Amino acid sequence: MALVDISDLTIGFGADETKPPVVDGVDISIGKGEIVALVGESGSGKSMTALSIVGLLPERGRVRAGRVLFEGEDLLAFDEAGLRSVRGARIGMIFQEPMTSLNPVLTVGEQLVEALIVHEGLSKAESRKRAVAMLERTGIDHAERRLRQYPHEFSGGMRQRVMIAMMMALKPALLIADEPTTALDVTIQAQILDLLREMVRDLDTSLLLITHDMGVVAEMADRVVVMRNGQVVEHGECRSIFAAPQAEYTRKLLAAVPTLDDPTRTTTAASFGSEVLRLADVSRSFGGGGLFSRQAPLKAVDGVTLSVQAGETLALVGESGSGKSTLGRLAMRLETPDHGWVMVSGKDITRLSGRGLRRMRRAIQMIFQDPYASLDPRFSIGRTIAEPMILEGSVPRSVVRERVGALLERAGLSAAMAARMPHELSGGQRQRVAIARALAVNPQIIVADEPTSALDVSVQAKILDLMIELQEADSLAYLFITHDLAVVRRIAHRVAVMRKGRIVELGAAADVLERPIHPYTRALIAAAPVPDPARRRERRHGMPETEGAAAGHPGEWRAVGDQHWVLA
Amino acid sequence: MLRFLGQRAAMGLLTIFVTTIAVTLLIHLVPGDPVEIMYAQSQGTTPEQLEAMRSKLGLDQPIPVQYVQYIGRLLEGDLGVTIRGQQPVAQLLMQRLPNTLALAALAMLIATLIGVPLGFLAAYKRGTVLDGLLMVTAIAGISIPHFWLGLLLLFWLAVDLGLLPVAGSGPLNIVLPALTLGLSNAAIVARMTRSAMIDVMSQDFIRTAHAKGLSKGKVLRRHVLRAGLVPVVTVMGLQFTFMMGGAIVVENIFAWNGIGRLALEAIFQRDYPVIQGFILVFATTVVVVMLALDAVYALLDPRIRRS
Amino acid sequence: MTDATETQVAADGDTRQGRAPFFLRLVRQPSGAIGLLIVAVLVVMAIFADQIAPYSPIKMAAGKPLTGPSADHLLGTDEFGRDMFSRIVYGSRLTMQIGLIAVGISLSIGTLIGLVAAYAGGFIEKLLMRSTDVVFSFTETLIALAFVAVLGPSLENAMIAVGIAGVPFYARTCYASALGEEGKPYFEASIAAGAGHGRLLFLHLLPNVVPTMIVIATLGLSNAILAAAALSFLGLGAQPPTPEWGAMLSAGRDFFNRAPWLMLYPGLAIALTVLAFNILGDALREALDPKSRERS
Amino acid sequence: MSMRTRLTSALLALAASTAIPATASAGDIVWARYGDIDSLDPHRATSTLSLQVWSLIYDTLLATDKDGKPVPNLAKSWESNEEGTEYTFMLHEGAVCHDGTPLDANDVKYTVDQAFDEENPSVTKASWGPISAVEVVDPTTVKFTLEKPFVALIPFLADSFSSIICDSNEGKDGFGTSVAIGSGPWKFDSWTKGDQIVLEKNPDYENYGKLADNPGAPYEDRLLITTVPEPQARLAGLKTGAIDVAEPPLDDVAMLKESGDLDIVTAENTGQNVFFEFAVHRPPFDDERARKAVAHATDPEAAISLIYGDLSMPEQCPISRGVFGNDQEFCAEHRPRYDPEKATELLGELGYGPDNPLEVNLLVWTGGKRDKLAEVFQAQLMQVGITADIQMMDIGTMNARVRQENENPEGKGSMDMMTWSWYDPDILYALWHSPGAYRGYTSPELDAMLEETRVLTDPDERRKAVEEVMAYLLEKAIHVPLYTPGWEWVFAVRPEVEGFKVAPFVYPIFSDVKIADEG
Repeated sequence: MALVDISDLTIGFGADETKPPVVDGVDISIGKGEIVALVGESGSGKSMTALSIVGLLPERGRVRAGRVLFEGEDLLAFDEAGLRSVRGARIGMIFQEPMTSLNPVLTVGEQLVEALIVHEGLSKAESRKRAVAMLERTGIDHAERRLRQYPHEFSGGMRQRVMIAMMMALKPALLIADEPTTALDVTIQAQILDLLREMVRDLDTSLLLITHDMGVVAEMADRVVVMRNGQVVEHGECRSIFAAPQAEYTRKLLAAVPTLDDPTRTTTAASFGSEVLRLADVSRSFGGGGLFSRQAPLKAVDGVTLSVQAGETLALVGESGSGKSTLGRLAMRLETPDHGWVMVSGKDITRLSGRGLRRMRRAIQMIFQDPYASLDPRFSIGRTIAEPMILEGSVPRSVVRERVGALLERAGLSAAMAARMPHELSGGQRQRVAIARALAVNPQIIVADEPTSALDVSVQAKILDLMIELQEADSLAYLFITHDLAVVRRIAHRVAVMRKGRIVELGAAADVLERPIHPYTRALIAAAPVPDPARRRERRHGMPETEGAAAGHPGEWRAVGDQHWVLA
Repeated sequence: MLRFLGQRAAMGLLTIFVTTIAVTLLIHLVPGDPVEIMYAQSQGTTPEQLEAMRSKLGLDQPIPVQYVQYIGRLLEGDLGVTIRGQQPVAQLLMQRLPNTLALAALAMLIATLIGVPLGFLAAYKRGTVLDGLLMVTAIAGISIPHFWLGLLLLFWLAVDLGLLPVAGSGPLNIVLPALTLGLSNAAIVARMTRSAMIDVMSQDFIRTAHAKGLSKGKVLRRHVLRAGLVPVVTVMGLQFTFMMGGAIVVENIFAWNGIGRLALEAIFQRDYPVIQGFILVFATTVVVVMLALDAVYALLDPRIRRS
Repeated sequence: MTDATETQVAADGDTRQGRAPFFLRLVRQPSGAIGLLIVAVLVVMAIFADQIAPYSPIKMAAGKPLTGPSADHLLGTDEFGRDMFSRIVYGSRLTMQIGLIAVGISLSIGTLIGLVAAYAGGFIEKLLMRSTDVVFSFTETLIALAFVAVLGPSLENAMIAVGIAGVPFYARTCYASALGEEGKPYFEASIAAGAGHGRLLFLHLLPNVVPTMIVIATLGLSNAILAAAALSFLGLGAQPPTPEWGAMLSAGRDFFNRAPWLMLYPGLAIALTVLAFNILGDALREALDPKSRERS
Repeated sequence: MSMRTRLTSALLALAASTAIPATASAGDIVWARYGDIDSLDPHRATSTLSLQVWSLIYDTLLATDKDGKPVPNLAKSWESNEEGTEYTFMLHEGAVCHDGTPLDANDVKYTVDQAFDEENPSVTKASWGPISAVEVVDPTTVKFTLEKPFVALIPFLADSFSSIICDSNEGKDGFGTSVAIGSGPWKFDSWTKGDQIVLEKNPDYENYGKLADNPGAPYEDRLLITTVPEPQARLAGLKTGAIDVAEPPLDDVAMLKESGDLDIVTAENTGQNVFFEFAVHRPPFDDERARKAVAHATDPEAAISLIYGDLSMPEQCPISRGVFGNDQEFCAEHRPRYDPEKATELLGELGYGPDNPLEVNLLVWTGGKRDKLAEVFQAQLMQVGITADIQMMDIGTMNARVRQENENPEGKGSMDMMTWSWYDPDILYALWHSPGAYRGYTSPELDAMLEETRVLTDPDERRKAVEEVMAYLLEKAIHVPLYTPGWEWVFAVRPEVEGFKVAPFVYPIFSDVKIADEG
């Protein structure tokens, strides 16, 4: 008999029954020791479903109908006390945000032992022992000392380990993990996923994994439940769903997911036009100085040299803190390099300022990650797109209007949208507007900083298609900054892998992705979840120790193939 | 943490430094000649005497020189003498500072004892009728001018009912002013506490705590309260400055013999040495107290303590 | 409300719901409606004081001295037989002036400092914000007192004093929210588009800090009115026979035994006005940023 | 004396202030006043509040009888030469200072020398007159030598302005603040500024001539003089018994009189004079007609009865009742009396009218309901088209301000409701003899007349001279008398307090006070 058996679960906001529910007659069952992935895009109601199991729905969330059988008992019928005895003890939960999921003013130890004391009435000493054991089990060394530390002294990955330790300490029957790795870098994600898998296996705990990432699903799940607009559109064996998705939506979803086997955009450097952007040995440091700050300045970008040619996409890949965004801003001259040069179509703009800089900048535009913040909330869409043209002054005001309409249509929107305000648009639409704005001054290159990572996969795909289409239309160049190798494969001609402010590997997308040389590149690729259960493979833990080479002395460039270099 | 406190201390010193400059300039912005005012009541003073006093106060010197002299005297604890009666200013201020501090402190205690629990309760019961009621009361409380409240209390409790002494410096006399000040600030504290607590309650780690199966009470005590304390302390800091400001008014209603009353008399009497001294002492006090609160703050928040 | 997906060519997944027009959102909240109502009444009183008030506020012996509320003297008369109702009505005019002028000063100077500091950055930023911090730690009351001490007691000086005293707070708030906006991509986008200082400051930054500043200013009004009243109460503000509420209140206390209304009504008037601006401010904040409901 | 305070002493003060303050107990008289003294040093202040306290701690060579005439006190007798340039005083033997040292001629000399101290002269230096030397003939005989005659010296020595300071104060750190050795009926114990002054009875006190029935030490042990600014608070204190004597809220006096649960004592012969004066060196008040217009436009009778009821009375003369030379009928003939039409007409001549109102500042000293009175005058002036902008200020500031206004050749017209209290017509000399206390109106003929009033030793001649001066001042509307008394003249006393009385020039006497224990 299933451990959890959810049937006809219906959840809505507020008492008003007439409002459409956010979860609508969902049935899910989870077997003992089974890993079930609950997949869906934002707003699909997957998280609400999960939260309702342990009765932790937000403020106004109400269960309108259904049963949640757990070990044969209907949790929905439980009172607060009853639920409390289940929470933590029988059902654990892990949340998306490791940075905020732990109480900043309590030591990790205090937070670890709480549950033990409450549920098992262990003594302080005993519970501490258990806590230490759990920490070590989750791969945190010096556990004893670590207990006395505060969350802010842990990295994101570490905190997620602590969460796991905390929740697994009581050997629950079910662990609910809500997007447990979404906020983490791929390499860390890989480690956490491995850890999760191991733990549930060893402790024979069932895992309900809520995620939007098909890659993660493929990596982890035994069975998959696909949700959309509060309803289950499909569920079944992981392999079979990936192999032969039944539901229309599932198919679209899978189609949209870029995989690491798609062909890369192979084109040789020769086929590109003139050089539009050149960064020569640019460096930029932050912090340091200041009356009381003693710590050394952080080298965000450290002597990077690269160039982008008309019509090509150079993908800048790296994990958070690798300095890739700073590099993008340097190219835009939103930051000024400490040393090195920035050349846009052959002109040095490093030392330009004021009017001169403004004129040059038009050749290089930018698209940002957060679609909600990238448009001035007080500007109508039309005004936003018109701004660059008006500033450029080349376009007579009379025709600006038509141009805006045209641009909107090029970006896949209707000219009518010019009248709209940003808050009336969806994320994807905003990103399209951002693109339209970037195109307004027909730049030669666009710096795109994680333009799709805030979007759902289906939307992501559309935006990428649009960008490619635009590029091919009038040999536009992209400096495409991302952490997602799958996206890279989809759009990049060449790839530069960045780590700790340096480029560690640079070459044609095919070369770098298929024949990675640098250990870090290897690790990245190895870590990237492959949206194909068939090719699930055990991975080695942790990061290869390339520290010596990467961190210490610069190291040398070595050509390892045609247009393919690594730092060694 | 030391670094954090170091920065705050530096800020404080800067503030005091600026104050001393402002204070020296103050007397020059005054319409009319302070020395004239000084001798206004004395008949038949000769210009020579005025000159003598001028050079005695160093007013005949260029301003930078005056400033240096002022600092010099300051370091000796000399804030000059009052124009009326030529009493030593430093002594007057020091006599009364404790009274003002006592008033502010007691008022703050009252405000805290009333405001924090109510604010916490409102946050906990947020969205309920009780919450609404509390918050309406709070906003009304903020809107009542404290000098009015003070008078009402004075006339009602002291004059009509004769429950409390009406004026003087007996131990009972602090009750009314402290009550006035405390009550009108309790409302602010309650509001600030509420929003601080609500911030905390909406944090992920509270959800985590619930997910662990902790009881509501335990979550509130161990997690919400501990984490909420940090912002509340910051609120307290602001409160204290309000209190010091309010004290100036309230002292004058209840004839509480603090620096506020001294200052007001001085302003009416155009007794500039007193005004100067007052501003300096007041600013310094605020700086010191804020510094102390920063220390508490740092201790409460590991993110600062451990840096 | 517009659901973008309907009219939309490329329906890109989730669509944020459009929001009701601002004014609706404001008056939908009871507090907003009430606050707005009271403020409206006050404004009318202030503007049409001449028509509303049955007597001149400074006409002595308009009635028998110290008579209680009655038909021809709604709020009674003071020790000179001046009509309290008329004085209160004219007082509202003063109070409005005081509030607006004081806040005007704080707001304009504060916003300017905040904006420039946030935008310019570097040394200017440090200089401006450090100095505001310094001034801030003087506390408003002290600054106000110091000003009056130098300029001498008068209503005008009280207004200026309160206004100046408020500057640091406005500057800080504006600075904070301006920094927030500056960090957002749209700002850098228009830098990339080649926008100049003026445009960035006044077309992008300013409009986006305005909502915050409006809220602050509304709440600030109540603050300023209280502060100015306190100064007048202490005799450092309005001078006789000005029908300023704080001054009236303080004059009324001598008659607490025989004519309590002299102390009561001015106090009530102040409290009510301040209350109105307070709740209106809260409502505004909520209407502008629904997330803040919790934080009220 | 040193004006310095080392931080240490400040800290000491801090420690002191945190100690529990003296609270009233049996045998204590509690006297509450709206304000505090400025200094314990009689050479450092002029406020009535200060003088009243000095009169309790210090003694004077002479004293005043109930009509304000000088009588022997510490000095059992005195004589002067014909020219009136030498005065010799014979002192009682056996008078002692609070520190036990005998009070003799040296203390008198010390006091006068302090008044004329080069570096730091008394703020009342001028009132001591042209004293050129003080000489100790023998311990009980002291001789004053004057450059020229000065008849006002005798009444001056009867006033507490001339309090005799024991020379044992010499060099004492904190004299005037924490030290005050006198020989009066009460010993100084402590002073917390802004809060209270504690006096203990002086057991060795002998009353030689002060206006009190009690020949020796006060009956009660201590006198606590506390500061309670809020009138209603004082009243409450009186009602609850926390306060024995205090100035009640003037508005409640009538009520109190009826209810009778408190005795009301009003001072007589206060010598206080409240009057209008003007900035006469610039328009409009450089013109006699403008000043007269103001005098005609204002109606003191009405105003005073509205504000003070029967507590105060209109005063026709520049020197008030109880002062030598005061004569209501005489003054009434010369003072411009209430007559709005006349005022309007005069203003018309000057080109002011409804369309062109005369705008002036009216400076007023805070307290004593003078602000309210000023509002009435303001309203009356409004009737004839004078808009007066009332400016309240402390008396010290006002003195300075009035002087500035007089020295300032242009600017808005300025008038002020000035207040002076003196025991002798010589005040007119101080006020109006060039250069004039406030650099106000002066003229050679007025100077001449005033000098006369100083030197004429024969009372009747002097009276004539004084009347001349008054007539001159009134007719030119230089000094427009309004009313007397003007401040701190009403006392409410708890029934069980017996024997409280007020000497001329508002000096309360506590030597006779006995507090009957209730029940």
